[in-house]
Amino acid sequence: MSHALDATAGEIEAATVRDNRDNYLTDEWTVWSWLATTDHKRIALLYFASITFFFFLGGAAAALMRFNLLTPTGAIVSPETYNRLFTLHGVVMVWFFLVPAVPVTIGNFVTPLMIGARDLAFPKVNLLSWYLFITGGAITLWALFMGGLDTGWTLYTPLSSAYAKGYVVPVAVGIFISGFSSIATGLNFIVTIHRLRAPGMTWYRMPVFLWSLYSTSVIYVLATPVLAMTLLLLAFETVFRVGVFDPALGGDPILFQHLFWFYSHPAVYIMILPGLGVVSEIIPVFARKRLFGYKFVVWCSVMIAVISFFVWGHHMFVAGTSIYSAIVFSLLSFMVAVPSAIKVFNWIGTLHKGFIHFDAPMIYALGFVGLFTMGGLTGLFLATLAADVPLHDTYFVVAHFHYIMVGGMVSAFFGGLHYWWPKITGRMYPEMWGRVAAAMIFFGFNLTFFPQFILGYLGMPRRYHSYPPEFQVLNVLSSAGSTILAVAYLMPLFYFAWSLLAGARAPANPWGATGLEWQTPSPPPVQNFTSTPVVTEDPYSYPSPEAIQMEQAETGEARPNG
Amino acid sequence: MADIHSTFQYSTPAHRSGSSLDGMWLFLATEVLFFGALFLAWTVSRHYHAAGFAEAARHTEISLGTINTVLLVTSSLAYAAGLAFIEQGDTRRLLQCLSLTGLLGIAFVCLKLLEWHDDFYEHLFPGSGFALHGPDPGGAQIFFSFYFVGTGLHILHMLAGLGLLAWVILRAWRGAFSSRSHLAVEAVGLYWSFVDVVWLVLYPLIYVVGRPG
Amino acid sequence: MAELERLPPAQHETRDVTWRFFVIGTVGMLVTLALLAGLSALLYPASLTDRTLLGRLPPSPSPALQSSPRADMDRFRREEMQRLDSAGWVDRAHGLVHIPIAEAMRKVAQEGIADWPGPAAPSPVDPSQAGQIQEGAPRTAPSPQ
Amino acid sequence: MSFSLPAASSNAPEVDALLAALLLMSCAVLALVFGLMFFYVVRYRAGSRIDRGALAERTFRFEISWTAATLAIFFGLFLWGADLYVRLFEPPADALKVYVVGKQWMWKVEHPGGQREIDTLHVPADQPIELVMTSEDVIHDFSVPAFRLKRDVVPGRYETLWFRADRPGTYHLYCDQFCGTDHAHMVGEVVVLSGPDYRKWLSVTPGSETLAAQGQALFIHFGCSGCHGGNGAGSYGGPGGSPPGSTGQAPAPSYSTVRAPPLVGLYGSPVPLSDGSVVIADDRYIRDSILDPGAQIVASYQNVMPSFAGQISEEDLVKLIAYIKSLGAQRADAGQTGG
Ligand code: HEA
Ligand code: HEA
Ligand code: HEC
Ligand code: CUA
Ligand SMILES: [Cu+2]
Repeated sequence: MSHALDATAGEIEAATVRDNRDNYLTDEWTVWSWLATTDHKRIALLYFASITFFFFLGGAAAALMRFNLLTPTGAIVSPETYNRLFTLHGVVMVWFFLVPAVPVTIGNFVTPLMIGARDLAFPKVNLLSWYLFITGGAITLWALFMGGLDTGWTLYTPLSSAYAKGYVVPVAVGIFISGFSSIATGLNFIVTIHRLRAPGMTWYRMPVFLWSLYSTSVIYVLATPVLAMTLLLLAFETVFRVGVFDPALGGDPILFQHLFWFYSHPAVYIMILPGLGVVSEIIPVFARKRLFGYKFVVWCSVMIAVISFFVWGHHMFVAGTSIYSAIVFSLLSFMVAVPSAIKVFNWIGTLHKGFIHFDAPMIYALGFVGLFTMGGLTGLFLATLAADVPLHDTYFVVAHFHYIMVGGMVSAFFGGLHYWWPKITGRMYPEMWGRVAAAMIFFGFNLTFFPQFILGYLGMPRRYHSYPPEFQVLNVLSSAGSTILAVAYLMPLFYFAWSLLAGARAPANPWGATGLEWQTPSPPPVQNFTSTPVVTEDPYSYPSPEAIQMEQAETGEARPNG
Repeated sequence: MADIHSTFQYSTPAHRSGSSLDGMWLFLATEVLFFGALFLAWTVSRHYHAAGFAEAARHTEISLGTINTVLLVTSSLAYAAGLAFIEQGDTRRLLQCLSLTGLLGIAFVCLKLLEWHDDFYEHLFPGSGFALHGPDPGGAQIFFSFYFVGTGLHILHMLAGLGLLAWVILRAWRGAFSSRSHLAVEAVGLYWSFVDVVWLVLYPLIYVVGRPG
Repeated sequence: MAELERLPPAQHETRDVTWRFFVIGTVGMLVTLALLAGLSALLYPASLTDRTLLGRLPPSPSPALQSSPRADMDRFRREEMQRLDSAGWVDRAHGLVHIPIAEAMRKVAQEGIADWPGPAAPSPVDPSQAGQIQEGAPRTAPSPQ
Repeated sequence: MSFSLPAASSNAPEVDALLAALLLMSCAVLALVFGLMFFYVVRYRAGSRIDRGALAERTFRFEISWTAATLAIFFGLFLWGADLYVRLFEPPADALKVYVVGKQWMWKVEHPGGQREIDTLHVPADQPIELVMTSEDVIHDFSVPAFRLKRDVVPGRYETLWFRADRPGTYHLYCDQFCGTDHAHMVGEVVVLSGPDYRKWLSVTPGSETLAAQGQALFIHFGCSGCHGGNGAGSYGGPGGSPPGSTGQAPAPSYSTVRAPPLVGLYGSPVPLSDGSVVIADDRYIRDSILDPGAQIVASYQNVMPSFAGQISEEDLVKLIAYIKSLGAQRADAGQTGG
C-alpha cells in the first residue's frame, strides 16, 4: 500500500522521554495514566485483565453445565437455566475470550517490539478498541444475567427472532459493539505491519507470529462487518416483527444461517491463527534451531485466512441446502485443511536435530501440536459429507471444537503467556509450577473431552439438558475431567501473581532467543527501543547444530545465557 | 497538536499521512463488507419475493430519490474541488467548497426525512399497520424493512460525515491546512465519497429495480 | 522525574508488497474456486438436478405457541398477586377503588356487608348438570416415555 | 453401557465403514505425529551428545512430498463421502411416504392409511420409507442414530429423508437442532416391524378413514369442488371456456362459473406454467398451489384461485394433498415422476 504522498500531515514532534531508568510500568502510576493510556503495552495489560475475567466466567458456566450432566435427568439446573448456561458459555467464550484473546494481549504487547517500532500505527484507535470491548461486554453481561438467552451462540431464526424468551436484542447489541472492537484491532495491526517495520526488516525477515497476526487481522476486518449486519437485521426483525428470516412472515431461515456462518467459520480461524503463530515462535527457541520451511509456514497462514471465507457451508450439510453446494463446500473444507497439515509437519521438522529444552512454554507448544492435530483430524470427519450426517449436532462436534479451541488454542495462549511473561513483567515465573500446571491441564483436558467423541458417535445430541441413561458413564468421566481442568486453570493465576511480587528479575533475553523484542530490557521502556534497531539477518538465525555442539563441548551448557 | 505519544512512532509527516490514509481505506473496506451483506440479503429476498418487492418499489417516491442522488453527487464534486484548491494552498476556496458540500449534505438529509415522513404517513413502515395488501404483502414488508435499514444506516453515515465535515471546516478556518499539510481534508474526502457510492447502490435497489414490471 | 533527552526521529522500512500481488492473488483464488466447483459438478452430475425449492413457499398457518409455559405461569401469578396486594383506582368516575385483600378481609369481618341476605334455604341444584363427564376422544397410540 | 450403536438401515454399514476408515487414517497420522515428536524430543534433547550434522538445507523436497500425500488422502476421503451422501439424500421413487410434522417439543406422524402417532414412528422393515417433513414453528431435526441419518426440519417448506430399515427393533429418535426449552424432551422411538407384524399393527391401530378420504371431505368443505369439480375432474366454466381435452376414462367435467384445471392424475406429471416453464407437480407444488396460487399459474388459466393460507391447517393440507394424489392414474404422458 506504499503510494508516494507529499507531506500532508502535521509536523512530527520529537518525543521527550523521562529518566530512561523507568519502564512502561513505572513511568507513571495514576488511574488516568492507565484508563487513558495510548501505550500499546498498557492497553495489552488492560485487555489481559478483561480476557481473564471473561474466561473464568465462561468456564464457571461450563463447570455448572458439566455438574448438571452428571445425572441423566439433569437434576442440578432446570432446562431453562441449562439452555441459558450453554448460550452464555458459547457467547462469552467465543466473542469475549477467544476471538480477541491472543491478538489483543500478546499481539498488542509484542508487535511493536518485534518490528522495532515505538507503538502501533493508531494508538488512540487501540484504546478505543478496548473501550468498545468493555462496553460490548458490559451490555452482554447485563443481558445474560438479567434473563439470559436460550438460543445457543448460533442464534438461529425463527427461534431467536420469534420464539426466544430471552434478551436477544441486548445480546445482539453487545456482540455488535464488540465486533467493532475487533475491526479496530485488525485495522491497527494491518497498517502497523505494512508501515512501521524497522529498517532492514523485509516481509521475509519478519517473525512468523506477525504473519499469523496479519492473516488474523485480514479476517477481523473482512468477516466481522458481515456479522454486524446479520445481527442488525436480526434485531430489526425481532423488534418490528418483520419476516426477513422468519418463514411465518415470508422470510428464509436458511439465509440467516448462510450469513451467520459466513462470519463464524472465518471467526474460528481468527481463534486459531494467532496460536499457530505463537507455536511457530516457541518451538525454534526451545529447539535452538531455525524454523523448518519458514516460507511455507508463513504462506500457510495466509492461505488459511483466504480459503476460510469459502467453507462456511460445511455447517449446513443437513440444513436443507442443495446437494451440489454441500459437495462443493466439502471439497473446499478439505482444501482449507491442507495448510494446517503443512504447518504440523514443519513443526516436527524443526524438532529434528535440535537441542530441545522442556521449559513450560515448550510443554504447552508440544501439547498444542498434539491436540491441534487431533482436533483438526476430527474436523476432517465432519468435512466428509456422509460422515457429518450422523455426527452433526452431536457431542462429536462439541469434542472437535473443544480439542482445537481449548486443547489447542488455550494451550498456545498459555504457552505464549509463559514465554513472554519475563518481557511483559520483568519477572520470571516459577518453572516447576509452570510445568505441573501444563501437565495437569493436558490430563484434565483429555479426560473431559475424549469421552465426548464416543458420546457423539453413539448419537448423544448437543444442547441436551438431560439424556438417555446409557450415556451416563461417559458423561460422568467428562464431568470429572472438567473439575480437574477447572482447578488446573486456576493454578497459573496464583503463581503468576506470586512471580509479580517475589519472582526472580528477568534479564533482557532469558531464553537466548533471536527477535528484536529480546534486544530491549525487560520490561521495556515507554518508547521500546533507545535507538531504532536495524535488521540484517533472517528471523531465526540460531547457530548451526555443529557450532552449538562444539560450544557445548567447551562449556557443557547447551544454552548460551542472556 | 496530537499528544506526542500517538505520533512519535512515525519518522516523517509523509509516513504518518500515508499510514492514516491506509487506515481510512481499510475502514472503507469494512464498510463495503458491512453494506455488502445488506445488499446480498436484499437481493436474495428479492429473488424470493419478486412480486412483493416490485409492488413495494412502485410506492417509493422516485422523484425525491433522484433529486437526492443529484444533490449527493454534486456535494462530492464540491468536496473534490475543495481538495484541489487546498493542494494549491487556497484555504479560502477550500472553505467555500466545503460549505457548499455541507449545505448539499444537509439538503439531502432533510429531503430524506421528508420522504420518511411521507412513508410513515402512508403506513409503509413494516409491522402491524402496514398498508400494502397486494399479491405478496409479506414480500412488500420485507422490502420496506430493507428500505428502512438501508436508508437509516445511510442517514447515520451522512450525519457522521457532516460532523467530520464541520470538524474539517473548523480546522481550515483556523488555518490548520496548507498545500503541504491537509491530511484531514483528504481522509474525510475519502469517507464522504464512500457514503456517496453507497447511495449510488441504494438508489437503484430502492427506486428502480422492479418498478416498471 | 528528570527529562533526559529528546528522542531521535524513528526510521522505518520502505520495501512493501505492491497492489500487483493482491490482484494476482485474488484472480488466482477465484479461478481455483471455479475449477473446484466445476470439478464437483463433473464428478456428481446427479447432484445438480436435485429438487431445489420451486419458488417461495407461502407462510404456513401456525399459531405462535407458548414457548415457556412455566415462565408464562410465573409471570401471570406475579401480576395477579401484585394486583391483589395493591391499592388503586378501579373506576375513578364512580369512586371505585381496590385495596389490599388482607385489609379488605379485616374490614368485612369487622363491619360485615350492608344488605347481605340472612341464612336462607340453599338454592336447588339443577339435576341435569350433575354427574356428566365429557367423554374425551381416546388417544390413538399410547406414547412411550 | 454399550459402546456400539446398532446399524439398522441399509446405508448404515457403509457409513460405519467410512467412519472406520477415517478413524484408521487419523490413528495413523496421530501415530506419525506423536511418534516423531516423542522420538525427536527424546533423541535430540538438549543434553544428548548424538551427532546432529548435515542439516537438510533445501526443505523443498519434504514440503512437496507431504503436501501431495495429504492432498491425495484428503481427495480420496472427499470422493467416498460425497458419493455416499448423494445416495443418502436421493429417495427411490417407490418409497412409502409418511408425513412428519415437528412442533415445539413433539413429533406428529401421519401415515397414508390415516394412522396418527405422537413421538413414535412404526415402519415396515426392508422397504424404502420416505419421510416428508415440515415444522409448525422453529427448526427441528429428525435424527435416528441407528440409521446414521438426520435432516433438519424447516418451517415453511418440506424436507425429505429416506431410509430402508433392515433390522426390526426399537431405536432412539432425537431432535438434534436446538428448538427451545424442552429440546431435550423432544425425543421418541422408531419401531421397525417385520412385514406381517407391520400389517398387524396397521389393522389394530384405529386409523380413521384414509388420509385421502378425509381429504375428499375437506376438498368439498373448502369449496375446491366448486371450481375443480366434485371429483376434481376440472370444469370448463362459462362463455369462452373450451372443455379441456377429456382423457377418455376421466369423469366428465362439471359446469361451473370459474374455469379451473382438472386435478385428476395431476400428481407427478409435468404442468406447463403461464411463464412458459414446466414443473413437476410434487407435494411441494400442490401445497404451493393451495396456499399461494398466484406464485405459479397453470398455462391458459386465470389467477382466480384464492389463497387458502391461514385457513387450512398443516394436517388438513396433508389430507388434501393425499386426496389430490389419489385422483386417478397418471396423465397420458407420464414423464419422469421425480420422487
Ligand atoms: C479454533 C477453532 C476451529 C478450527 C481451527 C477448526 C478447524 C476445522 N474444522 Fe471446525 N468447528 C469449530 C471450530 C474450529 N474448527 C466450531 C466452534 C464448530 C462448531 C460450531 C457450532 O456448531 O456451534 C466447528 C464445526 C465444524 C464443522 C461442522 C460440524 C457440524 O456442525 O456438522 C465442520 C465440518 O466440516 C468442521 C471442519 C473443520 C475442518 C476441516 C477444520 C480444519 O481447519 C482442520 C485442519 C487441521 C488438520 C487437518 C490437522 C493437521 C493435519 C495433519 C497432521 C496432517 C493430516 C495428514 C493426512 C490426513 C495425510 N468444523
Ligand atoms: C471458545 C472457547 C471455549 C472454551 C475455552 C470452552 C471451555 C469449556 N467448555 Fe465449551 N463451548 C464452547 C466454547 C468453549 N468452551 C462453544 C462455542 C460451545 C457451544 C455453545 C452452544 O452450543 O451454543 C461450547 C459448549 C460446551 C458444551 C456443550 C453444552 C451442550 O451442548 O449442552 C460443554 C459440555 O461439556 C462444554 C464444556 C466446556 C468445558 C468443561 C470447558 C473448560 O475448558 C472450562 C474450564 C473451566 C474453567 C476455566 C472454570 C474455572 C473457574 C471456576 C470453575 C470457578 C472460579 C470462578 C471465578 C474465579 C470467577 N462447552
Ligand atoms: C375460485 C375458484 C377456485 C377455487 C375455490 C379453488 N381453485 Fe384451485 N385452481 C383454480 C384455478 C383458476 C387454477 C389454475 C390457475 C392457477 O394455477 O393459479 C387452480 C389451480 C389449482 C391447482 C394446480 C393445478 C395444476 O394443474 O397445476 C391445484 C392443485 C388446485 N388448484 C387445488 C385446489 C384446492 C385443493 C382447492 C380448495 C382448497 C382449490 N384449488 C380451490 C381455481 C380454484
Ligand atoms: Cu425440536 Cu430440538
Ligand atoms: Cu466451520
